[in-house]
Amino acid sequence: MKLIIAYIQPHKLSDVKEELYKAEVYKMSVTNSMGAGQQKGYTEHYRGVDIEVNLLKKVRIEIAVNDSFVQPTIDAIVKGARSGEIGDGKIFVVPLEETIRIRSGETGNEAIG
Amino acid sequence: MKLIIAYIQPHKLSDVKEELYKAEVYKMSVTNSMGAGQQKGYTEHYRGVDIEVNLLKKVRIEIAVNDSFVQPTIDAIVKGARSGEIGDGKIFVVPLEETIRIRSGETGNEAIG
Amino acid sequence: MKLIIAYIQPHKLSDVKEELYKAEVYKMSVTNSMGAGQQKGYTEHYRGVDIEVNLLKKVRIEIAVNDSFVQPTIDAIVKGARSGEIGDGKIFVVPLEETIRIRSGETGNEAIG
Amino acid sequence: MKARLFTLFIIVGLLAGGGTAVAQDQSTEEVLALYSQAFDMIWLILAAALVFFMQAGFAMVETGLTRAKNASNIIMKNLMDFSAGAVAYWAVGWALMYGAPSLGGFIGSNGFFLSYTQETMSAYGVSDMSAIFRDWMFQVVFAATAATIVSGAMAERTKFVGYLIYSVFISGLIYPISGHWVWGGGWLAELGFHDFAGSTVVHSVGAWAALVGSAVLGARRGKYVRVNGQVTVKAIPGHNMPLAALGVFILWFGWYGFNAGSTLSGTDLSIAHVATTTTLAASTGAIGAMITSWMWFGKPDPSVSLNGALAGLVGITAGTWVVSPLGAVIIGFLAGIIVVLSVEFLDKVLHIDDPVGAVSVHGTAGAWGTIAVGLFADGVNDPGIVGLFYGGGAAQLGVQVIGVLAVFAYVVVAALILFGILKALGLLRVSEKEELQGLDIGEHGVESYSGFQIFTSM
Amino acid sequence: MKARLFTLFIIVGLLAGGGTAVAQDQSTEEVLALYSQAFDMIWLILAAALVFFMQAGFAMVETGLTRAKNASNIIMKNLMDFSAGAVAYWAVGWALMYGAPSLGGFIGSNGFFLSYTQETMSAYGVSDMSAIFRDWMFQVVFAATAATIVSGAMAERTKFVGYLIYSVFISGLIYPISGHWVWGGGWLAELGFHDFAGSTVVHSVGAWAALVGSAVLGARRGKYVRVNGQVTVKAIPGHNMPLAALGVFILWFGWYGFNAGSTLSGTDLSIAHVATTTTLAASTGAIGAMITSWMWFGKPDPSVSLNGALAGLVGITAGTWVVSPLGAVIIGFLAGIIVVLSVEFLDKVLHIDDPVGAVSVHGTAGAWGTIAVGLFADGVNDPGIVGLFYGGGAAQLGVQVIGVLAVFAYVVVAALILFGILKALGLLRVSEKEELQGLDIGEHGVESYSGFQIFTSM
Amino acid sequence: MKARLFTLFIIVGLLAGGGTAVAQDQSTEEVLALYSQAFDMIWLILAAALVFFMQAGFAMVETGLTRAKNASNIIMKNLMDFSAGAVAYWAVGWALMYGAPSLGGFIGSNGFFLSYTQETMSAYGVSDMSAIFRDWMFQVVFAATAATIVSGAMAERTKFVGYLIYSVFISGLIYPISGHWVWGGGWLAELGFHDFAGSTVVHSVGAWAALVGSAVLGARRGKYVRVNGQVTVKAIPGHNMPLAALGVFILWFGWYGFNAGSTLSGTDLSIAHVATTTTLAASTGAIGAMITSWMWFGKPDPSVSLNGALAGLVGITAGTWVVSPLGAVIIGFLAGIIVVLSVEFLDKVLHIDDPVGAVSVHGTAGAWGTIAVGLFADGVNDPGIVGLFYGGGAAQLGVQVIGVLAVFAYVVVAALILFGILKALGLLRVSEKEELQGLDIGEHGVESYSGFQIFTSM
Ligand SMILES: Nc1ncnc2c1ncn2[C@@H]1O[C@H](COP(=O)(O)OP(=O)(O)O)[C@@H](O)[C@H]1O
Ligand SMILES: Nc1ncnc2c1ncn2[C@@H]1O[C@H](COP(=O)(O)OP(=O)(O)O)[C@@H](O)[C@H]1O
Ligand SMILES: Nc1ncnc2c1ncn2[C@@H]1O[C@H](COP(=O)(O)OP(=O)(O)O)[C@@H](O)[C@H]1O
Repeated sequence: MKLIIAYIQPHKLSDVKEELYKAEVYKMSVTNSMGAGQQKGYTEHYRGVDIEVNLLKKVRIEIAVNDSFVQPTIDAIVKGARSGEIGDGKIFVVPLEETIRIRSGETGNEAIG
Repeated sequence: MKLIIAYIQPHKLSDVKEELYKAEVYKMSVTNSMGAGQQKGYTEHYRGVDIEVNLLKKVRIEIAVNDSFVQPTIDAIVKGARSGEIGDGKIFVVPLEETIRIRSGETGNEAIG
Repeated sequence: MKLIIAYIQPHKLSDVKEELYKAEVYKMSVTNSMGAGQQKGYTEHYRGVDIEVNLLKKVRIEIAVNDSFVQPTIDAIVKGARSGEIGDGKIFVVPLEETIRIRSGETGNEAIG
Repeated sequence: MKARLFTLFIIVGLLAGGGTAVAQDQSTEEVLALYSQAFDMIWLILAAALVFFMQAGFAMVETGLTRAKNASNIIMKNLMDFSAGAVAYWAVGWALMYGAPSLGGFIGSNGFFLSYTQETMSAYGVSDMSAIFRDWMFQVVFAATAATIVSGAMAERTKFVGYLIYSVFISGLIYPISGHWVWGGGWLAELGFHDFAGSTVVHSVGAWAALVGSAVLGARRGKYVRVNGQVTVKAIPGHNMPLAALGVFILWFGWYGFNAGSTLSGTDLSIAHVATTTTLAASTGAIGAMITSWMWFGKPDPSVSLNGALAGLVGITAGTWVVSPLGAVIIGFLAGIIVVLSVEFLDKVLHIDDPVGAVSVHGTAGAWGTIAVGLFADGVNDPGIVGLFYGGGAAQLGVQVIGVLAVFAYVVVAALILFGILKALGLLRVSEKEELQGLDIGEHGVESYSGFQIFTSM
Repeated sequence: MKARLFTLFIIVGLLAGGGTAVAQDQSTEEVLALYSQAFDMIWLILAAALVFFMQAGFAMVETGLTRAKNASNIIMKNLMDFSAGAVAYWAVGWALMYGAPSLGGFIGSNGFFLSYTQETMSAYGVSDMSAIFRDWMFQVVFAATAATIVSGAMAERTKFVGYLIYSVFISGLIYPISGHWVWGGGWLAELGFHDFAGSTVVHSVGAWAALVGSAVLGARRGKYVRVNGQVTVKAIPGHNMPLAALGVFILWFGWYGFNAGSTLSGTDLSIAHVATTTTLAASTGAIGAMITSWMWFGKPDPSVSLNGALAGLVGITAGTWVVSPLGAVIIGFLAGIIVVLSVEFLDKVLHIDDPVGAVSVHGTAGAWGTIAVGLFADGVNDPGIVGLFYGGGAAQLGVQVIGVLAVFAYVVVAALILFGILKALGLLRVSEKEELQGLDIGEHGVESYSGFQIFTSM
Repeated sequence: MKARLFTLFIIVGLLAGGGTAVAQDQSTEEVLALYSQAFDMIWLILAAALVFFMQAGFAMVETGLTRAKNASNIIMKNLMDFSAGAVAYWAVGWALMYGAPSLGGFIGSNGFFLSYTQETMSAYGVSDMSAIFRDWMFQVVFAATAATIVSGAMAERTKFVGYLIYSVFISGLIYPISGHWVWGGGWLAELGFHDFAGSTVVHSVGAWAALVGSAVLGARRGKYVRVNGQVTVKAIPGHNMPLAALGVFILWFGWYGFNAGSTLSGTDLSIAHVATTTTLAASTGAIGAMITSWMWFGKPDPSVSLNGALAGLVGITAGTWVVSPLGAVIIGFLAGIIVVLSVEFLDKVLHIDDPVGAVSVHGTAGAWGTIAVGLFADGVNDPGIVGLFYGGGAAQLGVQVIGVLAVFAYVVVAALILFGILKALGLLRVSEKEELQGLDIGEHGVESYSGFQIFTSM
């Protein structure tokens, strides 16, 4: 089992969700986040004083999947999130040792879905 | 050491915290999140247009624990969060290689508590 | 590759970012979070009723780095976040198996930076 | 167009012929009579507009002191209790309150749908519809004030449809009847009961209905947690203090129309007296509540201090015309203290869940203010009304107490029937699931702050 | 200082010598003439202040019903359309609307920069500047009302600079011309067209400009998604319902100045009639829209119900002085239903993106209200204006329809030219990137809710 | 009840007997005298209510332009400076400002706690308490305006208790004394200093106190970061632009009471002139500031443009009655430019931390406006006041400058003493930890936006 963490552009969320559904990945958790990367920020002004904004709005998606689902999930995210421009984001894959479904107490692979 | 990640229903947070205290787990980090799972969403309307809401409000809890604490922590979360209804949530266990207490620089097991 | 997760005091964020830049770590993701730890909370009152606040505002930083960068990154965070007082926070290091840059599809070490 | 140039002609006429344009068709007496009516017209309509604006104040206070997930619902209730209430007051309420002749001093009988004949008009005491419209306009906003008080106390758990039904009945039936007793020339008026602008007639009526309503309804989920028999009181913080404060400023502003407008005459020079006592009582009310919360809770509590200003305003409403500035200072200050005690008593002892403190502000402070007339009336503006502390003896005080009790008893019974039926019909309270999710989504299918990350563990 | 003691002297004089202070230098007729002007002065200036306050209402409604990332931009537009518009109306607009003599009933010709001579003053029908300033003050806030309507319909995608240019032209040129036709004694006035306070003259003018503007501008990114030829309509929820509701209450409050003030005379006793019909129509408008949304969408929709109250107000604005309370109840209720139909029609059929419903509230309901005069006018306040349902035949109705169509045609053409040029110059719409990021950052470089976590997937 | 039917009788009387009801007991002169007072009464009380409402405007502006973690604190300060200030002004302030006889033109001496005798009343120039209450009511809201200006400049770091003490002193002592010099018939009045509605008397007094206060207090943590001797200026963005904008609209609305009400007479036909110049100056003020920020910062800045509208209003307040519309347009526009320069100068050069720009808006623009009287006064409404540009020579200009400097010097000294003592007593500034956590939690133990996720890295 793996835990897939992806940072994407907020306005790509619906596309990514769509692609994930197509790949039969229905479960996920989403958090709003801010990111600094290659994408350069912009400058705000407040009452004549500049504010360098380099933490940009991003959306963080966390998906726990069985090994067989890792590649399809990654492909789906890339498909939905890619615009080819800097700022598209990253996907991180972390090993997942155990999963428990709180409702039923099921564990492991059957708990994931 | 493990990093335990749990998604629970927001209104179960206080119960979960209570159970964790009983299990002598006092340290945790909490983030608000949104989740899609088996639990079906609901429909909002705005000026006559429907909005399918399938990302539901959840609370994400992150707890770093020593191996001996993994099971008690999981049990406590389950005890506090379970209602038996779809949407109760999930617990994920990820390997944790190192922990550093910023204040003291301590590392490993003694840094966790 | 490792995924470094750090919880720091919100007002230390800019110092931490500065130290990270010095350590040539330019990419990171930041989320606002709430934490319970040794640091004791405070009491709020609302219309004569007390509210025990033990989940305190924290900032969660997530940084994916190549192994060679792990120590420098940790040192930078500690340098920027340490005040010596309870509540300074923690750093957690989790194994990172894969990284994908959505824009280019690059993977592994070159995707991280 | 006609309207547009109308005045110009008059003026020209007046200037050209040094007023002869007037003189031609009107005697000086007639012009003076017209002007007297014009004063009252301008004064009462502007005052009515100010009182209407208090609806915005109530909406903001109630929204600010409740949770974000119920904001749209509370706002819909505030919009609709006025809208439905105004129609009900036009159709029925006004007639029951002011429709002469009075049936035994208990209820009015005339002017349904504002339909009048020359006889019924003169029975009411005026000679044309303009005066009827003027008085209706000033009265309908008072009825709406009584009605809207309830939404706050019953917030975050009351079904929308049930609330709509309630609003129609309070504006159309409950409020007008007791209103008739005092302002419609009814039996309490005959007794000499004095409530200048409605501490009891308006505010207490709404508050006692709110008291019964929130009791019948029960507390919000999670407000009073029963752990092995022991009840612990939890706080459920409001989500927007700036809006709550804005609401209080709006209410205070509108209160100048509410109290000063209640002179009912634009040529009544005691208008300034009323405005002065109103200002001072509101100020000392805020101070009183702030000090009380400071001493009691350790810190000056914002939402309680806001309640204090309102308590001062409610407290002075009955006596604003008959007490001195010093009297107002004392009445307001005590109202500010009383409101805190009352809030705590309801919450910690009775465990009646009033999220915004409406019962304490409008009920407890309203009763205090009404009784205070019997203590502080100085007989200056009305030699017939002198309180205990000014050598008037206990007579007025007794009458005031009778009035307070009578209205309390009447409203409690009426509200029990109304809310009892609604409860029996299952129209009163939303499901636990809906309460948890929030009434905005449950009742209206919307979010009030779309996009904002709101952490709701309650 | 002089000013400060001025009145005191008069009063003393009056009291001391029983008015001889007056008598000395002024005959009773002169005093009566002065008082007549004083009534109009107080009434119109206070009414103007109320109408000005409606600007705050528009700002809050438009902000609340759009997204957080565009809040500062919409607010700047509301602040600036008044500021730029007021200067334009002072320099040019007023002269084109009320500057006698009228050039063929189509346009005024006098009083640019409020400069007058005795002749031009008496041509306008007054004898000193105080009356000019009074009328200008009351009219400028109406011009600003027409102007500000557009910002809502074109919200979240219009360039700030383009909007500034637009505001100058509508307040300085477009609005005054059609305004002249009706209120300036122009050809529609001659025809007997009746629009008491501006359902058509003010609200429709703004709304038709808004209609053209949002059509020329195109919809917000993501509002109408075209998937293989098929257009699906998406919802883009507003971010702050409490502010939107506050805005509606403020507008309703200001409307008492808007409608009742339009008697233009403080001694006109029909003021109360106007206030009464205004109150009832607003109430039934909210009820009508609530019921419609409830039956249609399954739940009572807050933002639509708020639109309903405004539709009721806009709907009664033309006939407020000539219809009975019952007429007002019907007109308002139907306005509430119509506004929902109109909102849905624009959104689902025409796919014209009006984020706040401005076109439907001010245009559709405005047209309805203007025509309704031809149906419900009862001839009581003005025997010359009687509607179809009151035995007046179709004459008035015909004239009302002509007026509605004439203004519609004129404004559509004028707006097409104006917005067409702005579009051609690339001054109309922001870039897609900027729209995505939000106009607050793009146009002003600021965030409206600094620190708040706002989840923007749109 | 008596009150309730009071007017009806009069009216009936008037109509029935064609005014004989009046005639019987009152001569026409007496009725005219009564009406004259009634005009002033209605006008001043309604104006006072409008000015009171400005408190809401200040509260919203100050809340919107500061951080969320201090919102409840700023609101409590705004509520309490009025409440405490009103009591202080009733007890002492009024007497020091208007209590005849004046002690050498420097301070009043009479009317403490509004207690009067026939002699002291006629010394003040009236014959009954109604006039006293009327004038007090109109004056107390001006005192509160001066007081509340300071809270914004000292926001986000001032101890609540220290602020309370300050409010009592400014409303009870500091403001009344300089007020007496100008409006109480004091020495500046004798000199012919003209400040119609208080650019200097009210706004500058508050602003200079704010200047001293924020200087003595020091900047907010993180505002001016000293890195090796070099000071870099940081921005600390306000958290709620829509509330700030609402506040400005409310202030503008209230300003019609503030300026037009300052005619002090409801029969003064120059009311419209005042309203017109006020409207135009506010508009050009917003335009001036917008253009300046656009040219200087690259984008039109919302909060600065809002400041501009206020600067235009403050700027015209002194001369509103004596300058022409064109003069108002110029004064306002320059005020809009000046306020931006002043904001930048304080921030970037003096490093005095004024989060909301109160010093620049009320002080700098106030001084400009007061001096502008000596330049733009056209002698139309008051032939005695003619400015340099209208051939009046430099005399008036000189007097205006003297007034500005005198008040500046006086207030600076008084404020230095007051804030110096508070600082010495440790009552002025909160601890760094508390400032970091926010004054809402530190001073009041509450959160202003419970549940909202607010990212605070400052
Ligand atoms: N090494 C990293 N650790 C954590 N988050 C990262 C890292 N690299 C990128 N991110 C996240 O991905 C987002 C996009 O990265 P960026 O470099 O701007 O675009 P791209 O990956 O297309 O070059 C960043 O804003 C950040 O949130
Ligand atoms: N595979 C997953 N990856 C990430 N988050 C998940 C996953 N499965 C469940 N979750 C989280 O747990 C929440 C509850 O899951 P859900 O399936 O609705 O209930 P249950 O687990 O009781 O069937 C989801 O809303 C989501 O936040
Ligand atoms: N075991 C843990 N699991 C998850 N988060 C933790 C853990 N320990 C600490 N934290 C996070 O670090 C923050 C600071 O920890 P705390 O114990 O208060 O200070 P310190 O580490 O200096 O003793 C906490 O508020 C919490 O967010």
